[in-house]
Amino acid sequence: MAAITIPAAEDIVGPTPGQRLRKRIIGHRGVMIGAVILAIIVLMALLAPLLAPHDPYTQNLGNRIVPPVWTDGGSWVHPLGTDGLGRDYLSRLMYGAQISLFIGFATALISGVIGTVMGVAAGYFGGRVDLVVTFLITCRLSMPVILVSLAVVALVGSSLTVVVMVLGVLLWDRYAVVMRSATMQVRSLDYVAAASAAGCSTWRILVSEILPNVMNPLIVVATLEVAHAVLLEAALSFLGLGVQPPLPSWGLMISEGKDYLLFEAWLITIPGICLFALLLAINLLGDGVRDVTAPENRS
Amino acid sequence: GKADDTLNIAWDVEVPNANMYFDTSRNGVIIAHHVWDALVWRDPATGDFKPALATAWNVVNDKTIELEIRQGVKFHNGDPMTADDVVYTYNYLAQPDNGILNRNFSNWIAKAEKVGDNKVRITAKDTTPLMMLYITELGIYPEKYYKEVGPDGMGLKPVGTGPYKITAVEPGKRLEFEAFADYYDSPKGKPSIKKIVQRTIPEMNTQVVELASGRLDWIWRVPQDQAERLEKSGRVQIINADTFRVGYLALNAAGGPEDSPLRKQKVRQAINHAIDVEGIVKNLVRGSSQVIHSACYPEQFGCTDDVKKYPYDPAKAKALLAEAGYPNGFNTTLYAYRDRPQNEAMLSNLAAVGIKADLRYGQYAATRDALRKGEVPIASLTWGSNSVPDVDAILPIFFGGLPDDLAKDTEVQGWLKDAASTLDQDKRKALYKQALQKIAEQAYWVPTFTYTTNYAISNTLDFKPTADEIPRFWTAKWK
Amino acid sequence: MLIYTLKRLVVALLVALTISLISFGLLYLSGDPATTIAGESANQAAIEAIREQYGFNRPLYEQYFAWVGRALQGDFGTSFYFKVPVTDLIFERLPVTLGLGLSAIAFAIVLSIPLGVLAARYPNSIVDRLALTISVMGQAMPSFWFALLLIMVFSFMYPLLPSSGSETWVHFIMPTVVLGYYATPAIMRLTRTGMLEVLGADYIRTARAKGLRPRVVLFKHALRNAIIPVVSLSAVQLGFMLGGSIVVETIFALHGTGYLAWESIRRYDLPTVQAILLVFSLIYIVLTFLADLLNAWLDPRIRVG
Amino acid sequence: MADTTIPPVLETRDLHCTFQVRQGMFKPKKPLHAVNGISLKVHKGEVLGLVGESGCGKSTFARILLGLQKPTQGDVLIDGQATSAFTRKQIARRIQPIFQDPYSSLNPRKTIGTIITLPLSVHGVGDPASWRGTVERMMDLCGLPKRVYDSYPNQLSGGQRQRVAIARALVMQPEVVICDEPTSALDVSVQSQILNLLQDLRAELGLTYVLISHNLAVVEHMATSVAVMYLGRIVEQADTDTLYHAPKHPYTEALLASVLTPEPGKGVPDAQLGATFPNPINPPPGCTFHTRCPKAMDVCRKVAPRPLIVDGAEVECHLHDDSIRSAA
Amino acid sequence: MAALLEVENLRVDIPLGAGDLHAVRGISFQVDRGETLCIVGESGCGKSLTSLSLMDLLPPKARRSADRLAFDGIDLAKVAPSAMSDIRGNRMAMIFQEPMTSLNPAYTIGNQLEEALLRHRNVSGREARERAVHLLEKVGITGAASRLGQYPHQLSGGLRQRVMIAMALMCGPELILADEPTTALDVTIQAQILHLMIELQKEFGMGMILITHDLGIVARVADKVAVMYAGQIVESGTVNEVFENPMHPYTQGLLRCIPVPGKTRRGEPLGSIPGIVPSLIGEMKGCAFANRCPYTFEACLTTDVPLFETGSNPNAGRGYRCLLSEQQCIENAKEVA
Ligand SMILES: Nc1ncnc2c1ncn2[C@@H]1O[C@H](COP(=O)(O)OP(=O)(O)OP(=O)(O)O)[C@@H](O)[C@H]1O
Ligand SMILES: Nc1ncnc2c1ncn2[C@@H]1O[C@H](COP(=O)(O)OP(=O)(O)OP(=O)(O)O)[C@@H](O)[C@H]1O
Ligand SMILES: [Mg+2]
Ligand SMILES: [Mg+2]
Repeated sequence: MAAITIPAAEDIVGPTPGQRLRKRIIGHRGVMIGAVILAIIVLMALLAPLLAPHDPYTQNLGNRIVPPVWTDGGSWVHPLGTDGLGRDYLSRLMYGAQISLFIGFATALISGVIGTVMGVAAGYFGGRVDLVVTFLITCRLSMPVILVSLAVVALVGSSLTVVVMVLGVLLWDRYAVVMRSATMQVRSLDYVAAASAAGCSTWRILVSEILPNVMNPLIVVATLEVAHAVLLEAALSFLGLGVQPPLPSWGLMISEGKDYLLFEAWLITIPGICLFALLLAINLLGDGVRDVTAPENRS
Repeated sequence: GKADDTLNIAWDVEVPNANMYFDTSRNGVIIAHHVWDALVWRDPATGDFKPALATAWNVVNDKTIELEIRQGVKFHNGDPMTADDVVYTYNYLAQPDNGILNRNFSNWIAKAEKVGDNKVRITAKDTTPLMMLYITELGIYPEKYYKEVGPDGMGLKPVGTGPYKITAVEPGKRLEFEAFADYYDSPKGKPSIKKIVQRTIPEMNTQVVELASGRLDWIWRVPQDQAERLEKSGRVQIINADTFRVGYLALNAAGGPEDSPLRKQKVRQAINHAIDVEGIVKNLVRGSSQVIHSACYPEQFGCTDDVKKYPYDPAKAKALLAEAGYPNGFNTTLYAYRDRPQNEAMLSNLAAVGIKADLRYGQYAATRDALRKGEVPIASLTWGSNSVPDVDAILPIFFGGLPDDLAKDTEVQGWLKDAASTLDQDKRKALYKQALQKIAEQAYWVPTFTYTTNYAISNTLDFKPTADEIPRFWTAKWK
Repeated sequence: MLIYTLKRLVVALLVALTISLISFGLLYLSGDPATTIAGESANQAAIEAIREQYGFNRPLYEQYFAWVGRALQGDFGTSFYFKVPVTDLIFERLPVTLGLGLSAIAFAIVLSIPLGVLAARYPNSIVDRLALTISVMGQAMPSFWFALLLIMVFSFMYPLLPSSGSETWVHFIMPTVVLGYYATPAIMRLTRTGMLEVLGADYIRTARAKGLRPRVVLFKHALRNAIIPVVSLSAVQLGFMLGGSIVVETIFALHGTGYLAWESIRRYDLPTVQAILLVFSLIYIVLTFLADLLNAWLDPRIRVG
Repeated sequence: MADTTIPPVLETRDLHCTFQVRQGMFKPKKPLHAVNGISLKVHKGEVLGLVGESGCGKSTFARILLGLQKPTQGDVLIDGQATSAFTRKQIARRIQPIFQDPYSSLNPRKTIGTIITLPLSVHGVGDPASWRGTVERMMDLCGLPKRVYDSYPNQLSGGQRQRVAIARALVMQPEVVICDEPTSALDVSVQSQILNLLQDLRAELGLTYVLISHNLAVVEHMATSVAVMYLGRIVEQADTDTLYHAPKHPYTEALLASVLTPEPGKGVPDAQLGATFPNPINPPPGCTFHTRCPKAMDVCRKVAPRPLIVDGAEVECHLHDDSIRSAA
Repeated sequence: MAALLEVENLRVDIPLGAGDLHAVRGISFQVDRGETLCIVGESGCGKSLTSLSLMDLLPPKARRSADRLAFDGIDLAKVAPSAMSDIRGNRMAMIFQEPMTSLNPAYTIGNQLEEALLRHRNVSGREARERAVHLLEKVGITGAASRLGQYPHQLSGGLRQRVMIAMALMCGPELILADEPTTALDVTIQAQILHLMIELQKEFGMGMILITHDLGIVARVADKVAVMYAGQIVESGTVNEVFENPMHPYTQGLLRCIPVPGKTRRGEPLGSIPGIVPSLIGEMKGCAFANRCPYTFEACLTTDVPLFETGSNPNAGRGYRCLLSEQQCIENAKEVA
């Protein structure tokens, strides 16, 4: 009974975590839909200078409020018509994508850094650090973001930078909350104890043991916060305190289209739908990533 | 609606209270005109002064006027209106520490005294050319009641002698007016509509929807595009009416950094040439808005169009800029607080001649603060002259050396001062003309256009607006 | 329990203090409010007088401590704009906002909990898809846009509902839907995941092993446990609605605190803005406290130590 | 026992560790004495088995030995030197852990190679180029194929993961290895592999083990001496034969009686300990075991027993305290 | 007379993305009243799914099939779900592994105990309460009446498991399924609980299926044993036969792995089974144990091995699933000892 080949038991090596994740992402409908929409929007934003049929800032007061091509009076010169100052709506939408995406990502980056540092510190060190961070979170949560950002923007004066900074400084709460609990969970795991017992410095433990393992929730929160920031900027713009014209953010376009709601509804519906699609895509993506990385989905 | 003889109107701003001397807003002025009568009434159509609570008057000298007070007029609470009430009101207004906000019409008063049973003498601090005009704006308060309830009480339960009395005040939310049954035989005429209910609705779309669905009868300040389309829908009537408000770009000609391009006359003139006011008015503002060339509302006393004009001419603008040493233009900032589309249009006009301006869009107060600190290169502003039909309500404020004076032109300041201290109307006119010509020549401003207001009213309502932006509901009727 | 309440009180006080400091610094550092109060046509003298009258020319910290001192006695000062005590102003308008918030959260709960439960009970079914769609849409729809669309459809094209005012409950339908829809996704999701988790729990298997009817298992054993985090979330969402009410109240012309806050910001009515920020944060803290109590009551592990 | 002139590799002196725990949201915090005065000596080459019920403080004790938890009182000495004078890094060179759960003790984001290399890179041993060789030798020693060097933990079976954990613990060649229930998460067939490996490595590398386990059969098989823990204290300690053949403490007796060996027909013994496990926050007065002790006397309810040496075993029980018995 | 529970060729399949997971692959056994069957095997071999499939409590996506699945003559494979739920908890009861999580934290144990009786019997609340107190006393809980108002989190693990036992007994079931009832407990408590279960089973004359991975427990508790490996029963028989004459290489291997105080020599290497359990996903050919078996020969890799019946008493169900001859097996076993 010697010369037979038995597959070595140890040979059963499954896919790496990365491979499995990729496979699950590909298999997840929400993620794919979200990713495709988002990719289209991002492409639109990046390629705006090449694709846009007109300059988004060139006005033509004699050619105001041209309806989109599919309605009476529309033409292919301005496929989505023109706005109240005769600017090409499609071109503005494309450049608007740049602004809205920039706001979303820049804000998420700023607040992400603040929130993650706070959350990880609280979760890892516990004790007084945790008390302070929890207190700050409570303070932050008890102030309505929109109210505070309105106040600040109204007082400081609104501009792209101000909006991004203000939202960035305000939207860290969810990061902090999620990172705190994720860190607490990871921190109690044995591999952290093992690293500690191996003599790793606190810094090294935080960076190489904790951070990589709280990445999943971090990504989920980050995507959702991008959506949150875009939405808030739209609300600020709606109330007249978002980015400054002639920069075309989608929120601002909705706000400008507001005056035409009842009679030229497309002026508000088109950017509204774009914004909706963007938020939908980001949310689908975020939810999907949450699903895909959720522990109950491991099998 | 017509059915319940109630006129439902909406404003977009909250009315803090109904005490006319403690509210400087447009709405306060409107309320004041309905609830309080002044001694004299100025006919908005002709500009003539007519007897109201005073039956006759006599200008004694430069600073003094005597008035005969009408008999048998009742306040809304039933008390009779007497000369004592008049004296009390004027003296109250003359007190520096009374806390009232609306001082423009009252800070000329030195004192008032009773000089006969029904005769009152009012003395001014200085020569006051517009004294009569101011008197028409000062409603008479009931002495007894006001002493009793104070300013706050007055704000919540106002009492006057006007054609409408206020029956309910919910600060910021709604006001209810009722036609005053005992209204005297005033030149204003008796009110026709029984009740007026005012509500605050901040969102214009909501206002329009409420109007279209019959829950409102009267709204105003409807954007031009929306107004045109509403009119076309036939659901409501639209009236486009003039106002005293004019728009302008204030150029910081004297302040700012030493090398500020705006200190150069040529640059300012270039800006004047660069802006296509005509195009903006024709395509964007529309209605009956007119292009203006001087720093005042054309119908105001003292206003003249006989000044240097700057037709739209980008090429010339560029040439002027080049002459001034800015062949490639320059970067600057444009402050603005309303009418975003118009400002964006001007921004693009400026950009076309090489002036790249950032738009700093903010609150009025913030803009004005910055302006007074000299931080603002160009501000896009408007001025409504408090509905006063005289350039005295505009020129001294912006060119008379007050904080809003960016030109700081001592010559102009001198002329304006002279004009303010004489009662000789021709002389005033000449002085104002001189000032306006210099202002235009120096291009301290870019005067743009007059503002108009769109009133949207229900088809059953008969309403005539006036240029001073004071709707007079006592003249409104159901059709 | 007493100690716990006291601790929460101290935290609440500290939060209030921090927030008052933030709001104070924020608002006062940003410029001179006197110009605003004076209004468009005021002259320099009037502005000076106001500056003097309100004490804007005193050092900031002095103003702050004076303010805190008065606030501790329940006096938040007088509204620059309305010239009435801010406290009166806020309490007059709070009922509208709270009413709106409560009806909105009720709407959200009524919509999302049954859907969440069904979605968890029948994962990947049509109900689940529907619930998912509703929640994803809710997350992606800017509330002002939604509000305007509702007005366009239900007040303008088909005039069924009033678009402004707060006289009757009919006036609250659209605002409630808009505001409530905003909170729906979060609550529905939490219900769904909570239910999914609970349905997979060992004690549910135990209940089924006892032969209990599916209905009893679902509602008595599962929902009771899944609902606990939902309670907290609902309270938090109600707190968030205070912020959301700004937009909704503005559009539907509801004269609540949210709209007051926004208008006060525009009018530089600093005492009002400060007081509202403070009141909002206190409401939030009270809400979370109540949620904790309710949780404790629902969860014997907390109630019975 | 061992040569007294050489200090034990590991010694604890009156070690205490108290946590402040909250029982309910509305309750104030109360002290929980997880480790309540443990004095132990472990000599070089020994295997000390530590047994006791769940929650009696075994893991806490292990964490203190590893320097992961600060004791509230008392000292840990390595080779006679107090560890309070050491940095964590210095402790790490001498004492290494093996944890119970091979699933949570490996960072899922790192490859096996990185995980085992970690101690080397932390301590900067040798030049980085040599690390891979060292690690592969260690892997080989622990029965891991070289192929898994670049694999991730989730690609390995439980037994293999535990081997990785062992390799990581041993790559720095520590003196003492603390094994906290190293096999209780594993199936029997794998458990025996790991136990054999631990035995082999001990012989090869001259290691000293502290082996924590609730499986008395495993402890008997592995340990040279055994300590029995109850509610934060060592109630009996002796070398393995003595303890298993002549248990002194009633708790040790009960534990031994409860061991179910695969011998059919013997039935299940009734250890006659009550059903209630005392709450560690409110430990019973006197001897903490008296509530469950079938041989409890009056004195046990009031007076805590003192440590005694009886027939080569250290035991804390009034039954063996002559002075008390004669008084009774 | 037929046995209380008869299972023939029970299969449980779970469809997964990568293919079907054949968790239980055709197992057969019988349990009679008053008899204890122990199912033993390593983690993941399908023990829990077997017991859950008997109770019809499988996870929604799992599929069950069997040639025969009869409880007291009732064909469980055919009864309606509602009829099944009438049997469940009533005539068949189950005790789970995790006492910490198997009780609903939101309700008092009294409530949870009474609920079972109120569901199946037409009794008043008071009667249910009395029965609950009676059973709590029976399982050795002191102060039973006062315990009814307590919540699960107020009880220790051992007590909770006693409550679980009492709950299973509420309706006086004829068959008890216990899935690793003591794995989460300390050794001393484990002994107590097992002791208790045996006593109660004797007293009530119930049939019992006890699932465990601990051979020690099997040896002490079982009447009959079924050793499972990779979803199949690889060896079965009475407890004495299996422990004294293990036939299957797997059983032999398992027994060699365990240190036994006094028998195994301290410090000597233990026996071990190399390798790991094969994946149960997809079709499997040959003997599932082939890749770990020291006696594997070519046929093992290709032939599906049936369960060979053996032994003197056919009712004892002695059988083993190995291609080696009986003689060979016995010799191998001797080597072990
Ligand atoms: N960080 C901590 N904070 C509060 N209490 C703790 C902490 N760590 C442990 N405890 C408590 O200390 C006691 C001892 O815990 P420990 O983990 O040392 O027990 P153990 O003997 O290892 O138990 P097991 O056999 O279950 O692993 C327990 O009651 C536990 O609840
Ligand atoms: N819901 C499920 N979905 C997918 N696979 C499952 C599910 N439940 C069990 N399995 C798989 O079925 C096989 C048998 O599981 P089962 O729970 O019966 O094992 P077990 O013998 O009870 O193991 P343990 O000793 O760990 O409890 C395992 O491979 C397991 O992974
Ligand atoms: Mg432990
Ligand atoms: Mg199992």
